[in-house]
Amino acid sequence: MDTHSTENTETSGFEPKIMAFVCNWCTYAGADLAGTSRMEYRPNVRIIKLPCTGRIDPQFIIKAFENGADGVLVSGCHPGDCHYTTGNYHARRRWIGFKSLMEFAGIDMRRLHFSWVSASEAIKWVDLINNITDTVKKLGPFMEYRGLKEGCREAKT
Amino acid sequence: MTMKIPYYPGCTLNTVAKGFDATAREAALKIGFEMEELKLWNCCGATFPLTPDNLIALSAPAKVLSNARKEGDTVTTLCSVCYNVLKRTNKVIKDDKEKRGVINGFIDSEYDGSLSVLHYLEVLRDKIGFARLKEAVKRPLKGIKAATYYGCMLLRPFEDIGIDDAEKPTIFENMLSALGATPVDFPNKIECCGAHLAMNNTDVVEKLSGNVMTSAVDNGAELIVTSCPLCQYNLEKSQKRLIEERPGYTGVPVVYFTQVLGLAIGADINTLGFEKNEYSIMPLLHRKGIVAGED
Amino acid sequence: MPRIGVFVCQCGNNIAATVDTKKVAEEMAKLPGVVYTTDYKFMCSSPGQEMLKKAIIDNKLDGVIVSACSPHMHEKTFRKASEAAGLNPYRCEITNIREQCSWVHHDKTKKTGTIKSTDLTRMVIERLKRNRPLTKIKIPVRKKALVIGGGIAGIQAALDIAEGGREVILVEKEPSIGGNMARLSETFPTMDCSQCILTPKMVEAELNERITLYTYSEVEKVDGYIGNFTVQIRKKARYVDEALCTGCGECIEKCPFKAESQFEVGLTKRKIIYTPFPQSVPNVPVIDAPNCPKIQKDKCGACAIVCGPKCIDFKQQDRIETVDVGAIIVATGYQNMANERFGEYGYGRIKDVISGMQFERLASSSGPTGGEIRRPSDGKIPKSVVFIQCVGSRDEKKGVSYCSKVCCMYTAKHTMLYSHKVHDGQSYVFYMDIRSGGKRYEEFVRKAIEHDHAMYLRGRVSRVYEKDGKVIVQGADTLSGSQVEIEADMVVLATAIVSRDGADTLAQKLGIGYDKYRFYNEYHPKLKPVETVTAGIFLAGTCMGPMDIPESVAQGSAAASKALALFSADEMTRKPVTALVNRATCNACWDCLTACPYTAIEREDVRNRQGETIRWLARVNEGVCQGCGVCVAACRSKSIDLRGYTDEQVFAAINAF
Amino acid sequence: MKIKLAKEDIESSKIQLIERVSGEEMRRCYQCGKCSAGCPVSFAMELPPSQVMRFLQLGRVDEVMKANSMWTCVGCLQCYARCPQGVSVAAVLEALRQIVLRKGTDHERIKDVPFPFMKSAPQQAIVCGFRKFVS
Ligand SMILES: Cc1cc2nc3c(=O)[nH]c(=O)nc-3n(C[C@H](O)[C@H](O)[C@H](O)COP(=O)(O)OP(=O)(O)OC[C@H]3O[C@@H](n4cnc5c(N)ncnc54)[C@H](O)[C@@H]3O)c2cc1C
Ligand SMILES: Cc1cc2nc3c(=O)[nH]c(=O)nc-3n(C[C@H](O)[C@H](O)[C@H](O)COP(=O)(O)OP(=O)(O)OC[C@H]3O[C@@H](n4cnc5c(N)ncnc54)[C@H](O)[C@@H]3O)c2cc1C
Ligand code: SF4
Ligand code: SF4
Ligand code: SF4
Ligand code: SF4
Ligand code: SF4
Ligand code: SF4
Ligand code: SF4
Ligand code: SF4
Repeated sequence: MDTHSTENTETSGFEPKIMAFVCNWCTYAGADLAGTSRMEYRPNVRIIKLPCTGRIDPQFIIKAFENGADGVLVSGCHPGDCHYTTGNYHARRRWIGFKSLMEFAGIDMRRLHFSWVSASEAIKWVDLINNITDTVKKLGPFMEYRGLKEGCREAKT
Repeated sequence: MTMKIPYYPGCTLNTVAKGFDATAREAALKIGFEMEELKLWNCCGATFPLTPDNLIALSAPAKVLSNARKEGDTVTTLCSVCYNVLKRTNKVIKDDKEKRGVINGFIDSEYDGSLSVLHYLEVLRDKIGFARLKEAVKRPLKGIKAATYYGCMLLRPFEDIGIDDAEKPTIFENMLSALGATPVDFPNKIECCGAHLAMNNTDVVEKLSGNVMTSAVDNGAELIVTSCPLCQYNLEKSQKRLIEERPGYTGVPVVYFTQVLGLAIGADINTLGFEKNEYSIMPLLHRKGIVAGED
Repeated sequence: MPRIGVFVCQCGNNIAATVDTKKVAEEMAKLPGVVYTTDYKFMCSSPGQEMLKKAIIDNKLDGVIVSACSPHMHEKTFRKASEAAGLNPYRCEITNIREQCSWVHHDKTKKTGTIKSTDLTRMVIERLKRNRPLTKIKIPVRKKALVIGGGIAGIQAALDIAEGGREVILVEKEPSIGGNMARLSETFPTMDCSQCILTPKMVEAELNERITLYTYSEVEKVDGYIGNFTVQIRKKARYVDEALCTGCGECIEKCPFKAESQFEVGLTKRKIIYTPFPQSVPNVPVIDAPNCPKIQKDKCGACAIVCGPKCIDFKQQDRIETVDVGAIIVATGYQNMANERFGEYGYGRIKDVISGMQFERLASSSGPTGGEIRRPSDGKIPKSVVFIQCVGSRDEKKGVSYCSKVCCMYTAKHTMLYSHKVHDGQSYVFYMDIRSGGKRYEEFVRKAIEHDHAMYLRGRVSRVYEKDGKVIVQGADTLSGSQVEIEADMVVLATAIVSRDGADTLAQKLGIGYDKYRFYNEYHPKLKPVETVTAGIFLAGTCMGPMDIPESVAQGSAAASKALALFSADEMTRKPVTALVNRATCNACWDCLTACPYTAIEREDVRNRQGETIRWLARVNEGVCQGCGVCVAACRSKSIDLRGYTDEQVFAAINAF
Repeated sequence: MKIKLAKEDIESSKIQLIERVSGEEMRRCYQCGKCSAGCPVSFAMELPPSQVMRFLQLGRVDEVMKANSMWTCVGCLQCYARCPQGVSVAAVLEALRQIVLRKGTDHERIKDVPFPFMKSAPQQAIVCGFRKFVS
């Protein structure tokens, strides 16, 4: 099913796959604004919308890497602007735990990004995606976890 | 057993202001504690450097503190300036790990800021209690209208010193009340006397100290009480001009609080060092009938 | 096997220019469970919607995907259309291939756009397969409002709601409504007499049959959620039976003792049995129990003897009453910062240093001096008055960092009132900036300066002290670079406006947010200025931050219209995106409960037949849950999930990545 | 007086030095004048404390260096104690003094100090005075 990465690879060498978990209220709207403003950014990102960054489970990130993501972005409202008052504080607090967990799990922290993009920060969104794509591109494909999933699949079938 | 309190005299008290020192020690004994002079001490530098990068200047007070820590967990001072310098230095060492390292490096010690720096007035207020002090009074200073001059160093900056409210302090007044005197409140009690400008700008000092004196006298003061040798010096010296300029102004005694303390708790009048004052307190004491004698 | 239909929109050329929509549709047709695919020029147009409906019916679709613009644009449209065709609206999902794809990737070969659209659509299809049909939550609405705080903002809100035909309960903690405005003399910028414009409103509030006043009362406890709040109100013992009292005032007349009047800001005394001011609403006195010798040690009782209707009851107790309401408006107002904090200004030590509010009372014709400006120390008319602005405001070190917004204006007003009353007097104002934004405000300040001869000095005051019956003010005029000393007769401090003591406790009871100064947070400072994040609770007036009367009134009306809008339907619906506890696995660790920003999770005890608690479970209150999902991530045993964003759905989307 | 302003003046290295030595940021001062209002020696200063701050905000170090303000300050901390922004003009003035003194330029020569003072003044006055005026 990994259609997009293979096709991209044909044209321009390694094209990383970036998964973005964003909140519905700020970052999703910020990305929309980038669209309505007809800005352009690297096509490598795939967005999954969640109500709030507070909904994000470390499992999501690990699953994303397992499924072939080379980089993951988590982005929500700025501190203090959370649609749900304090949801993003929870996310932030959990982030500290995440980080050590991810590091422990052998994930290069340059592949995992955490940011705030508000509904009006289209430019920030564009820069963020471009930067992450370029950073991860330099790092090359992230194979460790992909192998894991393939292994599981094979074991199952 | 009498409480022993480690005591840092400082350079001035050891020389010019000896009366300040001796009376404090004697008074302490009468009230029931002992001022135990530190075995090892040096001048504190007499100025807290206001620029935060000037750590060298903190080495002298740090050395005092570091040595004092070896003798106990508190240190008491009499002089407002010593108090200010030691207390602020102590705070820097306690709160700022980085600076602590540098300062300790200078003086080759491992002092951590764990000392508590007390002013003698604080000992009276917090360790003895003014009520107990009142009981120790043998010669109440009844009828003496005494103005309390705090100056700058005893109060500011509040965040670092915190002995009392920086705008409306009362510790001095409460002590004087305990001694039976009538404290006089006056607006300039927390204004500067001119301090070290005495060295090269006597005009300004005369003006500032003159303001302090007139403001005190206008509010009925017959006596000025202070806790700083430099204030004492400036306030005394500036009165010459007042005498020249203000008709009817004859000079007001400016004494250390420990001197009136000693007086009140019944020390021998001849040991209090009043003879050193430019404007003698004796006529006032006679007039009020506190010490027998001619007016 | 699911029966899913995929509709790829061209959006004219908006999508089609960089995405091969036909190819996307074809690719999707290859996926298991997808039974129908098409692309179309304008999906949101009427023909587009009709096509969607028809396809659902003809192909017996049990789920649809519209790959089009952002769900923020047309999710509602397509869910409605699906519903019309008999599909559960939550079985309709949108893929955003316009804002997230065609508009941001300008590859004219359509290659990039097509690949990305295919990926995105595939992810949403996999997610949709796990979508459960959800039904909107319907909540009944009690069409009655509670207003907390009877200042001008609260009174205005209550009157507007009553006018809109709904019932209101107005809770005021003081014995009378009126708030701070009742104390003011005349009000900027028009200089109408405060009481003259306020008291008619107070009386109207009392007489309006739809308004129930609870004065001398406080909110004790708040339960429930939008449309369905249950509120306990403590009616503090007044020691006077409100129903019987005729307001004759005999008791007050005869009471032999006095205490300081809070209403007059300490400028004078009032009786122990008192009404705060003559026009109090209700006009029923209250006994100041801590100061009444009868209540404290059974001595006196004079008031009870003279009271004709015998309504004084020294044994009265606080009473708790419970009311059910659908909306709550918080209008608890402000107080002034304690001036004693600024020792350099001498307030509290120097009698003739007073606060702005005290000046209001001196200038008020119903005040302790009958409106004559007389200084507190000796009752003399002050010939020179110094006003100090920004006392405590814009003072990071000892006060608050914000600007109190009204004090520039009321100080200008004070100088005018003073010059009108003391013709040979001179006023001086120490200011840092003059903040007079608003209709006719700047003109007002200019008038004070040019017409009423107020001397404005740009600088702060360092110290105020007394000398020979004068108050000496030592300030600076930074414009000339000089120190300024003024021998004044009186000094007036324009003290910072701060939140009420206890504002935070009330906020916690209500579950609304507040800032570091304990002012309540609006939902959005520009676009939702009177709403809170807690649905059904609205804000009005100075409990949100400093503002003047016109703004407070506007907010009172705005909050009222929000409540009325809520009451316009019998039921309200909410998105069914709420958390759900798995009762089999929940181990009652309460991690979710502490994480939930809305306190939507309760402890439920499961009992056996004997009525003994055998275990505990977390339970989500659907009325309160806002669907943020914070609890889901917090639960370590994965016992709580979020409808519409279940773990299963999210994992499915990730797996299809 | 006419001042020509440019970013280079406002953020000059001299200003940065003063900020570093004093530990104060010039732009924190909002020119309320409270320091000047309460400074006991304001009357004798060529530039009162708040104007010292203003000139430094404008990058005019020379004007400030020329003025007697730094040598007139008695270090009483009244400015700092009452500044609503928590700015210590006292520290800024001390920094200015330090910058001069650290170059080895004394402001006071010991031999110029009047003899009666040296003889009768408390030690601390002498120590303190030397610290403020002598490198
Ligand atoms: C000195 C001064 C002069 C002013 N002059 C003017 C002027 O000339 N023109 C102008 O436009 N504005 C003026 N203002 C501002 C004006 O006072 C306010 O804008 C206005 O009063 C705010 O009304 P409010 O209803 O928001 O708050 P408030 O008047 O404070 O009313 C709040 C009410 O809620 C009650 N309450 C508080 N907590 C609770 C609780 N927990 N439970 C129940 N009840 C509670 C209080 O008792 C009070 O009755 C002045 C302010 C000051 C300080
Ligand atoms: C440079 C600038 C920057 C600003 N920045 C901010 C800011 O950062 N934050 C902020 O809060 N505010 C800002 N404002 C203020 C803000 O623009 C206004 O508060 C706000 O736009 C006012 O909205 P309005 O609806 O009252 O009026 P308008 O935006 O003027 O809307 C009025 C509408 O009515 C229409 N209309 C007029 N007459 C008629 C008629 N006879 N029939 C039919 N239609 C008619 C007009 O075409 C217009 O669409 C700024 C203002 C300016 C000038
Ligand atoms: S549904 Fe959205 S993408 Fe399609 S035509 Fe309408 S606006 Fe354009
Ligand atoms: S009983 Fe209390 S309230 Fe009544 S008259 Fe006596 S003091 Fe006043
Ligand atoms: S005397 Fe009785 S009826 Fe009259 S005001 Fe007092 S309590 Fe009310
Ligand atoms: S409104 Fe004026 S007086 Fe009040 S805080 Fe703001 S600037 Fe200061
Ligand atoms: S966090 Fe999970 S296990 Fe703990 S109480 Fe909540 S639902 Fe139950
Ligand atoms: S989804 Fe959010 S609001 Fe709902 S119960 Fe969970 S944490 Fe609370
Ligand atoms: S008091 Fe502070 S803020 Fe005000 S002018 Fe002086 S330094 Fe600046
Ligand atoms: S420290 Fe210096 S500048 Fe500050 S008030 Fe005292 S004399 Fe003035």
